[in-house]
Amino acid sequence: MPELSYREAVRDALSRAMREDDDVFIMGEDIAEMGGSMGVTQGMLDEFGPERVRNTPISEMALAGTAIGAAMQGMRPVAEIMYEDFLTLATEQIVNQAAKHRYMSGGQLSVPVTFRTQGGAGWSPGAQHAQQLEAWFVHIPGLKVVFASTPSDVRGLLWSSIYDDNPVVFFEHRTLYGLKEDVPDELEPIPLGQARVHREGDDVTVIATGRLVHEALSAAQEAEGEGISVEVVDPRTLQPLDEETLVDSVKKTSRCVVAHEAVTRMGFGAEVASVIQYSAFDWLDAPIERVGAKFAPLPFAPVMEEFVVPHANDVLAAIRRTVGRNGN
Amino acid sequence: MPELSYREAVRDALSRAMREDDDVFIMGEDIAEMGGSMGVTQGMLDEFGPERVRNTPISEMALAGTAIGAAMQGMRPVAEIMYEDFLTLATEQIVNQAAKHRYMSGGQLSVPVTFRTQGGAGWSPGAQHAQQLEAWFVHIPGLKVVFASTPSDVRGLLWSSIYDDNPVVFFEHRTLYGLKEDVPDELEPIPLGQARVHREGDDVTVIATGRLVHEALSAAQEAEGEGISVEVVDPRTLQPLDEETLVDSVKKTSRCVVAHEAVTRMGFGAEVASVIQYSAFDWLDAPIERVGAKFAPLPFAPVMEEFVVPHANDVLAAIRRTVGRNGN
Amino acid sequence: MRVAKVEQKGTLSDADLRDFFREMLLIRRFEEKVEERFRAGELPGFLHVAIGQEAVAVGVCRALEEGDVIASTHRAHGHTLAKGTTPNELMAELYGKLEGCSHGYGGSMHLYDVERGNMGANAVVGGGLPATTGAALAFKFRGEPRVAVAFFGDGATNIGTFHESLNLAQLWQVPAVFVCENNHWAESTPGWQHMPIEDISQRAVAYGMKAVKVDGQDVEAVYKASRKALEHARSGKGPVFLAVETYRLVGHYIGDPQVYRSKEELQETRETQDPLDHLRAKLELSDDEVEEIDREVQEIVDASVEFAKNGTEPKPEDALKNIYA
Amino acid sequence: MRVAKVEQKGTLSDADLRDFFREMLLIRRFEEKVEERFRAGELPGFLHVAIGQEAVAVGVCRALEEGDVIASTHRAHGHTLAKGTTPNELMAELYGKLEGCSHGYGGSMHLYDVERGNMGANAVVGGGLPATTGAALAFKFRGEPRVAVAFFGDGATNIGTFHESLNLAQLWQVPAVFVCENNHWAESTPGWQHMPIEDISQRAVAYGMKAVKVDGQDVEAVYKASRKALEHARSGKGPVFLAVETYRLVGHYIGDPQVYRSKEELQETRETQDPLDHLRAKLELSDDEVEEIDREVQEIVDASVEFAKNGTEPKPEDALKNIYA
Ligand SMILES: Cc1ncc(C[n+]2csc(CCOP(=O)(O)OP(=O)(O)O)c2C)c(N)n1
Ligand SMILES: Cc1ncc(C[n+]2csc(CCOP(=O)(O)OP(=O)(O)O)c2C)c(N)n1
Ligand SMILES: [Mg+2]
Ligand SMILES: [Mg+2]
Repeated sequence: MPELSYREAVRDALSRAMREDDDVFIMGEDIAEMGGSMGVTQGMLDEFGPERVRNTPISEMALAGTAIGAAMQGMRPVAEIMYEDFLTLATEQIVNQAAKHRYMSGGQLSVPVTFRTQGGAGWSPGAQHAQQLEAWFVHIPGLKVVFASTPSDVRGLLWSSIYDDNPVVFFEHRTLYGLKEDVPDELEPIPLGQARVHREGDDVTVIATGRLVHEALSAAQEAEGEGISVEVVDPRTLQPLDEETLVDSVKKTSRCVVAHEAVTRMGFGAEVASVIQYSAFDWLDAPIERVGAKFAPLPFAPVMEEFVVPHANDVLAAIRRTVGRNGN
Repeated sequence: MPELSYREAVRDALSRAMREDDDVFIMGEDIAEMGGSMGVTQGMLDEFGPERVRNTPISEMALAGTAIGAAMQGMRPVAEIMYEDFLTLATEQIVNQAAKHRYMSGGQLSVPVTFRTQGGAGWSPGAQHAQQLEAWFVHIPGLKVVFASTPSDVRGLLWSSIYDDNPVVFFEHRTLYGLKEDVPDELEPIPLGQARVHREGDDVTVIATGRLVHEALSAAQEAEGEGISVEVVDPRTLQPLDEETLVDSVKKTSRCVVAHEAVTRMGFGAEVASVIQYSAFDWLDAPIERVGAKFAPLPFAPVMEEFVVPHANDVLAAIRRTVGRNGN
Repeated sequence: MRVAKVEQKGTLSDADLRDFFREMLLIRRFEEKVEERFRAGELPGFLHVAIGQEAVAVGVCRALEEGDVIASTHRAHGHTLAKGTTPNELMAELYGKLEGCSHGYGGSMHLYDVERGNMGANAVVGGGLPATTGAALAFKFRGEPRVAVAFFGDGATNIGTFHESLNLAQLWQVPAVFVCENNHWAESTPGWQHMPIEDISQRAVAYGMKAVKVDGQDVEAVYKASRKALEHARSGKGPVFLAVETYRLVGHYIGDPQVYRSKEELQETRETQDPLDHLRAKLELSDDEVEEIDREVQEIVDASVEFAKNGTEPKPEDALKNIYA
Repeated sequence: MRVAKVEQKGTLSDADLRDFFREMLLIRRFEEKVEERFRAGELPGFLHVAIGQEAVAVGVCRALEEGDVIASTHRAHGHTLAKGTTPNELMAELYGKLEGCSHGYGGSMHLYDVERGNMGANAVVGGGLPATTGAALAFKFRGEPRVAVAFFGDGATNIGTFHESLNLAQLWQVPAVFVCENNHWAESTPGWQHMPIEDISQRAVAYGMKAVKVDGQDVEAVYKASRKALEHARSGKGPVFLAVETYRLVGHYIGDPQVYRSKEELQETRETQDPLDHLRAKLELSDDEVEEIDREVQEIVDASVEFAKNGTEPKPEDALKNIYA
């Protein structure tokens, strides 16, 4: 069982796929010599050469769209968009092209492309380098959306994304790259659309994604000390969404907190809350709590940045609020 | 009280603002001689000339961004993005630039730009010409988002958007352009952030936007025949959201349906449902029903297109479902 | 249904040119029929015909080899027919039938025929250009002697997607040909109002890309220029920008009152710039000959309407198919 | 704090050039200090210094008139200082203090000073270009004799935003100057790997835009070329593309190990391409003279760190201000 960081786990999935399959290649800005702005693809140029580890110009539309075109010819490109914020430059290609070619052609085409990207607060990069935009893509039929929170998850999910015949937007969180975990020698693909129960509990379900999975886990530990038993579930795939696992958990606990780093308003938690209130209405003993970034762009100064995005204590406060409510 | 169509009402707001204020101008693709792809700006070239009614090349990024730059210098540009689907080309400018300049500058700048756009199913334009993407922009702090459903609303809200010192993304619905209404001679500005109660009722609140406001009103009429009293509320401004009016209505009726044409998943209704379940939890007698497009791109063939997007009968079915539930 | 492929690629006999004429006329009659049926209220959607631009579609597509692929635009009927989709399948698509080339999911602005190398028309201006670079990259990766060809208009050269796609294609030396159909209008906007240069081939200078100019109303010239461009791309020498001068002899969309251009100007252009007239004169076709060909293609077109009307309406629930692979 | 503006615009005396030298040295020392403080763990965020490119910032900004505005990039310290923001306000921003030029909301990649005509640095490559065209459009609308200037790098010429913005600026003949600082690298990617042309001024051909090439390590040349470009734009003759050859003598970001270029190459460039060395030689400044200036600017820089450290930390809740007007 080697220990891999989240960063190494991403690299491992990419490298294995490229070793086994000539159709897989990676492209992105500064992914070659430099190994990407987060060092994820370091060393891959040496192993696979510049044709399959392609540095691109600063051209997010063409970067995304070229990958789409190659995918339409049966290749399995993995295109890296350096920061999530720059997805905004590629949305036309991802949303109007990749997501819709299969449908508009009446099923003639498939577009097996993966768009990897990363973001996240915590390093004071400011308002244009830290947004969390996964919610946008959940709104688009034809796309799959993944957001992995641990090394083993990121490895298994990335593999499955590469081999999925649909376009996948694959989110990584910047502050998780250093996170380490023992993983099996063999890469175990994780099917898209399966949530993961990180921790079982009876009193409240916390549904969290990305960095907030870890914040939720520490909040859960803290809560345990207060006699509150918390179940923590990570959907991992936001589209298709494993509604069953989420709903079943809430039916068991009767209380629910949804947590992510993205802005709360119109964030992914809104969708989860809507699904839960609908499917577990008669089980809910308290309103569903949403934890997310406050309604502001990411400010630069660290004290302000920290204030805007949620942390374990915000999750804990939400847990306490929901448990504090009398049931019906 | 002249009768104005929704199309004429938009034109009236633009023309009045341009008559009174040299800082207001409009720009967009084919808005001059042709009067825009929907005929909204017809005749304006003659009145205001090509400098203030500016045809642009097909350059959505520069079209949006140039308007932003002019707004930063104190002008009040109204930029037309011909179809909502092409907002995907301008998201970088709208989301990273317009929405954030004020914040990133610590309050030094304001960006009084309005982005008008339109979309909507019903004419079989296919998957790339009919999306409803308003939810995306509600997720972005720094933007205001408006979606008007009647001639008087669209006129009063557009005026307020032009004179708002913040960037506003202003959605119009294609199938509403022909809708007529008597409006006062004087243009009455409608403050952003105020919902409109279209119809009072006791048994269920339908919160609807755009075309679905009208579908909701016919569903309400139908329901009345079945003895169900329906309140219909249009938020009109999606950001800032008039939560109070929406929540108060549901506290009164205890049941809620949210309806829009956009895809249900991660649509604006998810945010509304989340707000309502949170703030009116103890009042709700049934799960909040969401009505929206089925999870598919817009297909071409009319029978399929009609199947995908919601109509009055879908709203009615949701009303019946929620009323059919036993209260708590 | 379609005339045979030109036998000896690169040289054109009179018989070849007659075939071209026939195909151009087929496209013309097909589009006239589309206009007619649209005005009769039978066709849903937004429709753009390319009347006046037939020589570009035929000249370019006849120059292609088996395995080459194209990407098209909102003005796609001609390209689609020239790339081998049958009039029946195309017409059925416009009627929204399952037998259509996109099985009723696409419509006029989203015509696909993947088996025949048509990777899709695109309703987003410039939207298909990056995928063309990407398809060409795939061919290069696999060492396949195939070329990816994108059609687009003068208006499309203003969009960032164009810039990024051509830049990348040249940088990576992929086998792509970018066919710019300069019909001097983008909807209602004349070239001088949307483009600050007169010679559109100058766009290619920014990428150091080989540019070739050609008269788009002369199908033989288009064919020959395309052959050269395709050979250049196929042989690994890099992509080519093919700047084609052409004319849109009708409105931007069916029903366009064309308030933005004078009737006289349009009339004159129609009289002097019809590629069918040019080819007919060159081939010295007699009225009888033309009439015979015309009857033949008219029959095909009429039959396509019959076929389409008798086609299968999708079921509403079919809308939930084909979203994911 | 800043040296006086060059008196007689267009001609440069030795005294003017000494002022330039002083300002360039101030920028150099300021950025070195930023590097030092970052490595000491005092500065949050992503930091990019422009060591080697000081002559561009100073040469361009000194050529501006009152009322002209600039837009900058992720590599913004030099432009910001040259446009008149005080070292104190800039350093305070990097420390995230309320006294900073963006009041702690922006950071190194988002430096604004609207009163002094700095419309903002942009962390999105190409992100500020359309707004430059837009600002120039506003000036034209109002008949104000002002020019909008955008700084951007060679890498930025690959992005669609660049294409659309320059195209539109030329089409509408707005008073804008586009200053391309070609330092031959985009992060780790060398020019030949991201751009298919050697002469970057060829980009302007696609728009028929006037292009001017200049040696960016020679501040006098930059100043003079900028004056001409600004005059051209200001007089209504249309925008100008100013292609400036320059060098980044350090890593892309502070902490960059620069695995992508050889130490020797870098060393040689540093020895031959330092704009301060060039200007010093030209002015025949003695060691004593340089030392004196250096002491002076070092003091200013040190004082700015003091100022910044003593600045006011924002309150956490301040994060909820300035979102809407
Ligand atoms: C990105 C985008 N913007 C706007 C439109 C609306 N539109 C459709 S066709 C067209 C004009 C295209 O002009 P050109 O590229 O010259 O092609 P032509 O119509 O002349 O064949 C426009 C503006 C669009 N489809 N996509
Ligand atoms: C749209 C976008 N893509 C990628 C990046 C990441 N990035 C920051 S700087 C940079 C290189 C910029 O190169 P250039 O324009 O030459 O400016 P230089 O850094 O050389 O000053 C890149 C790729 C970005 N900030 N924005
Ligand atoms: Mg055209
Ligand atoms: Mg550079």
